[in-house]
This record gives sequence, C-alpha cells and structure tokens, in this order.
Amino acid sequence: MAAVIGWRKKDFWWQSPVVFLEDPAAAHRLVWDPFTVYSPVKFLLEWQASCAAKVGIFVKGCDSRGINRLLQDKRLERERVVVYGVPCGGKADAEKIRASFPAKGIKDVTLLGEQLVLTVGDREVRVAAEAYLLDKCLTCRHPNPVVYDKLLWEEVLPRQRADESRFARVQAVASLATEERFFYWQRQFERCIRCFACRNTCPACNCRVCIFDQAEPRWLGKANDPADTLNYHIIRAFHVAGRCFECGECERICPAGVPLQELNRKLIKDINEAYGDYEAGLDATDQPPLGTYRGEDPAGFDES
Amino acid sequence: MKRIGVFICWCGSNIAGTVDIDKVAAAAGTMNGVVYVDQNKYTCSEIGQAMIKDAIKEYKLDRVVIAACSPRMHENTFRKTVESAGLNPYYLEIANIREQCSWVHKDKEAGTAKAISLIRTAVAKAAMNEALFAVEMPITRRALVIGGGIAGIQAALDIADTGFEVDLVEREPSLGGRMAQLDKTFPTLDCSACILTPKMVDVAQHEKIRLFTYAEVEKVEGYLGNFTVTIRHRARSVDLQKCTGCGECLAKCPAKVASEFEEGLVQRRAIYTPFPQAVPNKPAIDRAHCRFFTTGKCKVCQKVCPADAIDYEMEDRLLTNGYGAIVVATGFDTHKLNDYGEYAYGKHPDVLTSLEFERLLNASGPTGGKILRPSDGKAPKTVAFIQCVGSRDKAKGNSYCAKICCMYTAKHAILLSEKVPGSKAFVFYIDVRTAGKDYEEFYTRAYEECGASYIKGNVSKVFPEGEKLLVRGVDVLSGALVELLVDMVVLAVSVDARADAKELAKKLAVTVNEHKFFTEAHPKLRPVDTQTAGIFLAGVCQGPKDIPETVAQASAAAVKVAAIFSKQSLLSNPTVAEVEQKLCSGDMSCMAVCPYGAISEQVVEERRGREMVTRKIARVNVALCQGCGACTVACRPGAINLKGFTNQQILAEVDAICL
Amino acid sequence: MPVVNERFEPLIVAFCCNWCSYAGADLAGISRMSYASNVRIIRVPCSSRVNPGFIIRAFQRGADGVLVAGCHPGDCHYHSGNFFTRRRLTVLKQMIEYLGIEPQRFQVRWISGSEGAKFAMVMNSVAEEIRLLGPNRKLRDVR
Amino acid sequence: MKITTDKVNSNLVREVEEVSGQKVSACFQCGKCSGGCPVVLTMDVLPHQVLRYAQLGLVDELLHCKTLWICASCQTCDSRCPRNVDIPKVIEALRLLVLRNKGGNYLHPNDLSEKVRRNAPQQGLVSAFRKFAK
Repeated sequence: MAAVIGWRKKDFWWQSPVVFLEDPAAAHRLVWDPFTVYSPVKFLLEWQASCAAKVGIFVKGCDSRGINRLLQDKRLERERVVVYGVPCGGKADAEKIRASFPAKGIKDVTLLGEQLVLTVGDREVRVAAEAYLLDKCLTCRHPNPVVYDKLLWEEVLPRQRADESRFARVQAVASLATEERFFYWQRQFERCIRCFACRNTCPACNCRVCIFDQAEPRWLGKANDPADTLNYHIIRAFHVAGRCFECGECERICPAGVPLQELNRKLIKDINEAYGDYEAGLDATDQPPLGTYRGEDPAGFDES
Repeated sequence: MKRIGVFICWCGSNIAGTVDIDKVAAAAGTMNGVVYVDQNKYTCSEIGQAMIKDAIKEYKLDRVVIAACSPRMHENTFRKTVESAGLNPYYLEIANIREQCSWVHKDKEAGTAKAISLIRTAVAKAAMNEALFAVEMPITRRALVIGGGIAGIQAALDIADTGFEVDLVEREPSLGGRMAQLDKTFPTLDCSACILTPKMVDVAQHEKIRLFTYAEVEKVEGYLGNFTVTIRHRARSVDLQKCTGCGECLAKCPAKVASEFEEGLVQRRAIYTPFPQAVPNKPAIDRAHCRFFTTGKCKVCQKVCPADAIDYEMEDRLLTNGYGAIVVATGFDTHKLNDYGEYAYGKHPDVLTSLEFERLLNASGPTGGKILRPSDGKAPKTVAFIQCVGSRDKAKGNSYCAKICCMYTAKHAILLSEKVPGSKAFVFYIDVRTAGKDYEEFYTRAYEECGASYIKGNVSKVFPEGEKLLVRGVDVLSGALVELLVDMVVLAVSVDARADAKELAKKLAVTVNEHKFFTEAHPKLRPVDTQTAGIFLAGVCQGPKDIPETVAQASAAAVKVAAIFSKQSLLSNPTVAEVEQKLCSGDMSCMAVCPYGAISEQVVEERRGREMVTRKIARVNVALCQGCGACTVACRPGAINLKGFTNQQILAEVDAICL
Repeated sequence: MPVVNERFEPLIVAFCCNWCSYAGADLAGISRMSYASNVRIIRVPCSSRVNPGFIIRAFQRGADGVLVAGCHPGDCHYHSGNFFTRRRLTVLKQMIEYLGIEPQRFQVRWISGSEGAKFAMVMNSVAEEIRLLGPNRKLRDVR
Repeated sequence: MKITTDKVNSNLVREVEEVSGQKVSACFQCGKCSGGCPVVLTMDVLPHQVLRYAQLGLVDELLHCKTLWICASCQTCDSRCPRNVDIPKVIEALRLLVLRNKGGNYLHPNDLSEKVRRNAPQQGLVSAFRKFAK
C-alpha cells in the first residue's frame, strides 16, 4: 500500500477531515472520533486515476456502501484497494453540542458506547449520545460496513426505530397540498447557490465529466435562474434514483441547508413501492432498478 | 453558418387549404440559417423534386427542410432527392405540416402558426444535422442450422438448394429428431419414416451441407452476416472415417440402458445407433453407461470391430466457424408427468404416453408394430385415450394448448381399430380442435368409421384393477358418471420447450417467452425472425405446431437466409448510437438497457500527463444497434448519443418549438 | 392595448415514438380528426430516447405541458424500450409532482399506430386540462 | 330448466366470484372435478354443472340443489382442476348466498339499547345479528 485514507484531527474539536497518509511513521495521526463523518470514498477516484499503487481506506457503514456504489459503476478496481471496515455508532452533530454547551469551553469530545463524553473546561460531562448525533445517523440502517477486507472491531447493533423515521420527512412534505409543496421547495431551493458540493461529495455522482459541467450541449443554464436551479435538482435526483444509498452527505455538506435527503428518499420510496424493495450499495453486482424492468411493472401514469 | 433551403409543399389543397403558404414562406425566410425558401404544388412530383435539386446547386444549399406530409410517407423519397444533388441524405429534415397540421386543424390562423412553428423546429434540427454514412459489412455466406429434426433438415436442404453452404448441427448421434420416432402422420397416414428418411439421406449426401452429429453449439458471437460460432463435437469414441456401420459392436456390447429413441420401452447397448435408419448409420459410445468408461475393463467393441474404428482416447473438440445467418430448429421435449399421480403413469405398465404408444405402432419398434400390452404382451381390446395431459392446465402443467394432441389421438384411435380388430377406443377430451386442411374429416373418420367413442370430460383418476385399469370420469354432456374397465391407457402428453432452451437463447442473444419457446420478432408479420437480425426460427422451438407447419416455417426461414446471402454485402443503419470517449465513465449503464447486445466494453489507451494509461469504455457495434436510443438516457453524462437524434438536435428542437 | 379575457392557449410539447404514437398522430391526420392545435410533436425513435433533460428544458423554454407518448407495453418496436420508459418517467413524474408541479403538466400515455382516435382524444384532453391550469410559471425561465 | 337473457345477466356470477374469490368463468367444463368426487353419486347437480349453472345464471336451480349440502369440501376436485378453480370455495359461497337470503338478520342494531351498542364486543354483535337467523 502506498497510502491510506482515513481521518485526522484539525485545529478544533469538531474538525476531523479526511487525510491521505503516505508515511507509515505518520500513522499515529489517524483518528476515530465523533466527527470523522466526512466520506473518504470519492478520494479513491482521484487516487486510482493518478497512481497505479494500492491504497488503504477506512470506511464507516455508509462509506462502505459508497465503495459498492463505485464497484457497481465499474469506477473502482477492487484489488487495488484494501478496505478497513469501522463499525460506527453514529457521528456527533457539532451544532447540537454547541447549542447546549459553551463552545469556547469545549476541549474534547469522545463517544463511549451510548454516551458522549465532553471535556468542558476542566470538568468531564457525560450525556446520552443520541440527542447529539447527526440527524442522518439516527436514520442509519447499516452502521456496520457491508464490504471490507478487515473489520476493525466488533459490529455494533443497528439503531432502533431507524426504519420508522426513514421516510418521515418525505411523508410530511408529501402530505402538503400541491401549491404548499411548491412554495416549500421554492423556499429551500432559493437558498441554493449551485456550488455543487452535494454532487462533489456524492459517491453516486462519479461521472468523469458531469453533465452539468458540459458546454455543448449545455443542459443547465449558468445564470441564476430559479428554473435552472430546479432543473439541477431534478436531474441530480434522477441520476441517483435507484443508486443513492442514503449516506446523507449531500444534505449534511450543503452550505445552504437544502434538505436533499427529502428528495433522494422520495425517489427511494417511490421505487420501493412500485418496483420492489431495493437498497443500493449492498450488492455491487446487481442491476439498479432503472436499469431493468418487469413486464408487469405498475406505472405512475394513465396506462389505458 | 449553414445554408438552409426550405421547400413548402401545398399538397394541392391538402395543405394550402388550411395553411397560409405565403405567410409561412415569409416567416421561414427570417429563420436562422435559411437562405432560400420556395413552394410547390406537389413537392414529391418529378417537377417538385427537380426544383429542390436545382435550388441546392444554384444556391449552394447544405441543409434542406421540406415542409410537407409525414416523414413516414416520403422521407426516403426526399433523401434520395438530396443525395442525387450531391448532399448527404441525412442533411434532409421534414416538417410534417399535413398529417400533423393541415389535416387536423380547421382554423387557418392556428394552422398557419403551427406550420411556422413546425418548420422552425425542423430548421433548428437541420442546422445540426451531420452527414451519416451506412457502413458496408461483408457477409459470410454460410448458414448454421441448429437441430436435425424435420425443421432443421428442411431448412438446411432449402438453403443448400439455393447454392449456399450450410452446416447442420445435431445433438444426438443421428439426424431425425421427433419425426423419426413417429409411425404414421396425420391426416394422410403416410409412414413417417418413408417421407423423412429420404430427406435425411439427402442431407448427408448434399455437397453444400456439412453434417455435424453428436455436436452442440457452445458459443455464439457476432452479428448478422458475421456470426462466429464455436461448436462442441462430442467425443463419439467411434471414428466415422473408419467405421463401416457393420453393426458387429452393437450386438456384442454387454452394457444395457433404456433406449431414448424407444421411449424407454426397450434397452439399447452402450454403443449404439439410435434407430435402424440412422444417418449417419454409425454408432456412438454412451460413455456414462459404457462398461469400459465406468469400470475400466471391457473393450469388447474394440475387439470385435473389423475396421479398428473404436477410439476410447477420443476427446471433445471445439471448432469455430463463421456464419452469415443461423436457423434455430431445436424442437421440443414431452411434458414430464411427475405431477399427474392420478393417471397412474409409472405405477402400471399399461399406462403409456402417446409417444410410447407411437413406438408400439411402429413396425421397427419394440413390438414390431403390434399393439401389445407391456404387462402381459396381449393385444388390448379397449383403450382409453386421455387428452390434454399437461396442456391447458394452468394449475400444474402448461397453460397453452399443445395443438397436435387432438389430431394424433384421432390417428391413434384409427390405427388401433385397424391393428386390433374388434377393439374399442374411448377418447376423453375437453375440446376437440381440428383446424387444418383435411383435419376435421380425419377426426370424423375416427368416430364414424373406426368406432371411437368420444367422451367430453377429462379423466379424474385411473385405478389399477387386477389385470385391467379402471378409468373414472364424467361425461359432462349427459352428466353421467363414467367408469370404464380398459386394457390400456394412453396419455396425450403436452409439448414443452426444450429444457435448455433458455441457455441456448442466452448464447444466441435472442429471447424466449414465459414457456421458454423462442420469441418471434412479430407474432403476425415476422413469425420466423427473431429480435436479433440474422437469426431465424423453425419448428416447435418457437411454439407447438404440426409437421406441415414446421416444414413451411423451415422453408420460410431458409428463404430469409437466402435473401441475406443473395447480397454481396449489407449496409448498416446509419442512425446508431456512438460513444464519446472523453465523456464515457465506463459504468456500462447503457449495456444493461440495450435490447440487442450491441454494446460491449472496450479498452482504450489515453494520455494522462506524460504517460499512456488504459481504461474501459463502452463500444457500439453498428451492425447490431437498431437506433432506439434507450442507452442515451441510461447514460448520465450523455456520453452515448444517437446519430440522427442527438441530444444537441433534440434540445435544439425543444428550444425552437417553444419559441 | 392588450386584449383582456383572451382565452389562454397553452403550448404543449409532445414527444412521440416513431413507430406507434407518431404513426397514431399521422393516422389521426389521415382520418381528418381535428384536435387542439396547441400540440407540437417532436419525433423520437422510441419513448426510451426521451431524456428527462428534454422534458425539463421544454418547461424552461415555456411549454405549459409536456406529453411523452410511446407504444403500449409489450409492443415496443425495440422490444423493451418502453419498459424502461415506464420506470424512468414514473420516477420523474412522481418527483416533479412532489416538488409541487401540477400532475397534469407532465403526462405519459401509450398510443399505438392504430389509435388515431385515441391520439386526438388524448391531445384534446391534455390541452383542456392544461388550459384550466393556466400558464406554466413554476418551471419556466424568468430571463 | 331454461337459460334466458335475464338469467345470464344476473348478478350471480359476480356475487359468487366475489364471495368465493374464485374465477367461475375460468371453468372450461373438463369434468375432472365430477369424475373424482367421492360423493358425486348422491349429488343432483354435479360439481362441473355447479360451475356451468353459475356461469349461466341458473340461480334457482343452484340455490335449491342438494349438492350444496352434500359436498364435504374434501378438495379432491380442487387438486385435479386444471384451471385453478377451488370448487369447494364456490360451493361454500353458494351456501352463504342461500343462508344470507334466508330471512336476513335476526336482530337490527336499533333493537339494542344504546349501552349495549356501545359496549358489546363487535364479534358478539355480529353473532347476535346473524346467528339465529338461519
């Protein structure tokens, strides 16, 4: 292995970004703490494109499905990657912590089982972790890696009631009247600055040249037009339909707070209901639902 | 900037009546890239076409838009027109202002506005039209026929008679198939062997036909005109060059096994020819049952062979050949009766399948053509024939009608009355279906002249009762219960697709239906074609049918093959998908949705920085692609595009049509 | 002086597959069945050629309604194209409805080459539904 | 017995199909059911005829035949039927039709006091309405 991809600690307690380590002597810099939430998976694309050597990667449950995503899309050479699976009890939400504790006083945050241990000033505070986890981790169905070469420690139990809350937000939005729904989404999308962070972090958005970056033909206008923003979000969601594996990074990383999971999960729900339950990223060899069909499929339109 | 000419057709008053041509012409003149506008009463007329040609030359037009009737009507006519004026035929675009405008809108203002819009759309597309070229593909003028039954034999002979080479592959050691097992054929009662065996000999002796028996198709690649097929020649253990067919070995072989040809009624040896008139009339060793191959000791056949033809060392050989077209004629299996315990088949020796009964009728069969009970060798006086066994049964058999049973059961009843004087046939049926030339008359003969009693109602259970069989059912017409003591029961077994039909379909990249019969390209108009160009169907592998229909379909398939071979080369459809290398990520989403297997992976070399690297991308086989464009939408980055209907063209159309 | 109370005439873009629905449109013409002139047809080889990007683009450029028409399931000239269409456009349609677009704006119908009357009927009903909805403002470019 | 337009158009087929969940129209009269039935000799209308009568709307003949009360639901016919028609279910549906037509409910909800209506278990109420009606 020429390098490993994992997480390191940065200056502040809430920062644990992805790191490439090439020097074995620097291995002590790798960390695993409540903030190692960033998905390391897409960095593999750049690594494999630029270097023929093997690389190691640490993956959480969600990240591991990203590995399967890339494998299914034939974007990864499995034999050139060593996957270290890290069973994950959920990652902490710095915003939620800041709301309850004086941000300046916090020195360190660690996760101990179901408890979050905070060092605030010189005292140690223990709180139930669940209240301080990221929303996306509360709906996580696969906390344990689904593909790995080596599992770092014992598997954790999946979170209770994750299934019930999975589509709760989708159902809430769907229950609005058409006009209300439109204005709800308008309010969300008008914040979008089309920075493409959602696309850039998404392991399902792994095209060599994204359709939105092409000039000829130009599928997406460059001007700040609400219709173009809508166009972007519709096509982005369509392109991950049946392929999104619900890691929720798109929504977490969005600087404008656009609730992208509500769109992605709507499509997952529709596909499950019409064409049978399918969870992306669990099997790298099957065919995603939009790449196959059955003669007796139902339709969402008048077939008479 | 393109130089586009627009030609507006009046179509007499068909268009001019509802569309203000002058207004449309004036509007067309202002459209982007349009340098010439003209109108004509009948553009498709010779004068109209001449006008277009002249204008192309005089005004140096490089794109042509014709506003007239539907492109489904005259697109080809006008493509030829622009081609004869020196332009690529795909520079033409048609605005359909008749079927989709003047004929459906009565209001002249609305019609005129729509015509302008449609022309603007066509102009926008035409500006993006590129020259497309059909690729000329050579043809390997040799056909492969898979299956050596009557369908394969007929197809091979018909193709060979037109002068083209044919290879015929048969899985068994001999030609003949199902028809060879039959005794007489309905409705004329001519002897099956008498009409089949001469054809088998013709195949063997035809200078254009190469016959491969004991061989199977292993792998199929390629496309219409250029298939590459690997054939597995199974180790026969008998050298066909040396063997004289004397038969010494057959008598001496000590290992015995149930004869497939005789439907298990008698035993054959481990070294065997399936039946006396086999072609080639030379044996094969069934290694699974041969004493030498199972125990390592014996070699009796080698000792007795005067020609030294036995070769225990022989191995399977894989040979690859090129073919231009393939005829699939793999026939059928008879339905397995595991789920029909009520008929006591397998529990009582005198309950027979129809094909077993057929062997009893046959002069070269186990009884020398006498109808005798397997249990005691006596001639049966009463025989119950039960129809629809495994047919029309959605609960535990085939939901479809096997089509041939009504007729062969009538034949059996007639032959029974001829062979066993004083005998009586009872035929239990649900419906009797005798559509076909002389078929109804044949059925009538069974009950009017030959004394068969037809009972509407299927048998519910067969009970062995001493030496006899008790058949219980009901006559639904009278409502009377039926209990008959009979000497023999014959079950009209249904026709199944070959158990391995799906495997072969996969190799050939053709489809099968829910019952595993091969799917024709169109149920009415293309009944012998498959979805894959160059692969044709003959006989029961496509669906149940009788001998006349099978032969007709085989000859039809042969003509289709000959029609392809009559050309020197084939022209590909130019509106096919193409892959843009730099956009393709190689995830092969396109391949999953292609109905023709036209997309495959290829390795390309690319410069990255200072080094050359390889990666995999999609590749379109233009010979297989039919231009549906399903792949273009499966491809997220738009790397695969459809020529003639590119993303650029359609987006330009959308932009123009919304103006 | 703008005309008030003028009847709203919607623009409807119809993507029709060449083998069934476009032929159905031609048959409607041959049979002289008149239908709403608001419908403009774009010919595609198969309904599976219709990229969601085309549909959104039509709305952006001012279409008030978009219709995709293809062969009935099982009748696809290309064997399986419309089966993929059915899945893709079901997902797309339910998504844009979820985003607050009126369901009538985007429709998918199966119309065979022999269904000229059905073609005319569908065009009339789509035109009428969209006339009642009024102009598309939600998906339209403002520039 | 006479088949008339009225009878053929009667609601019987629809009703029987609804109650039994079986497709009466699927039967093509092969008679395998009657041939195998162990109690067929005591029946006045044979099992295949039950389906035929139902198809043709011969309501009176069906609802008054003895067969309905002879069938023991042994399922032999069902196991033989090539059309997947569960005949015992059809016969059971016919029995229900007979019973339902026989005098209606024993009790009407209005006959009960408000208190009983409110507090009695639903199953008990249904039993009370129906049970004694036969």
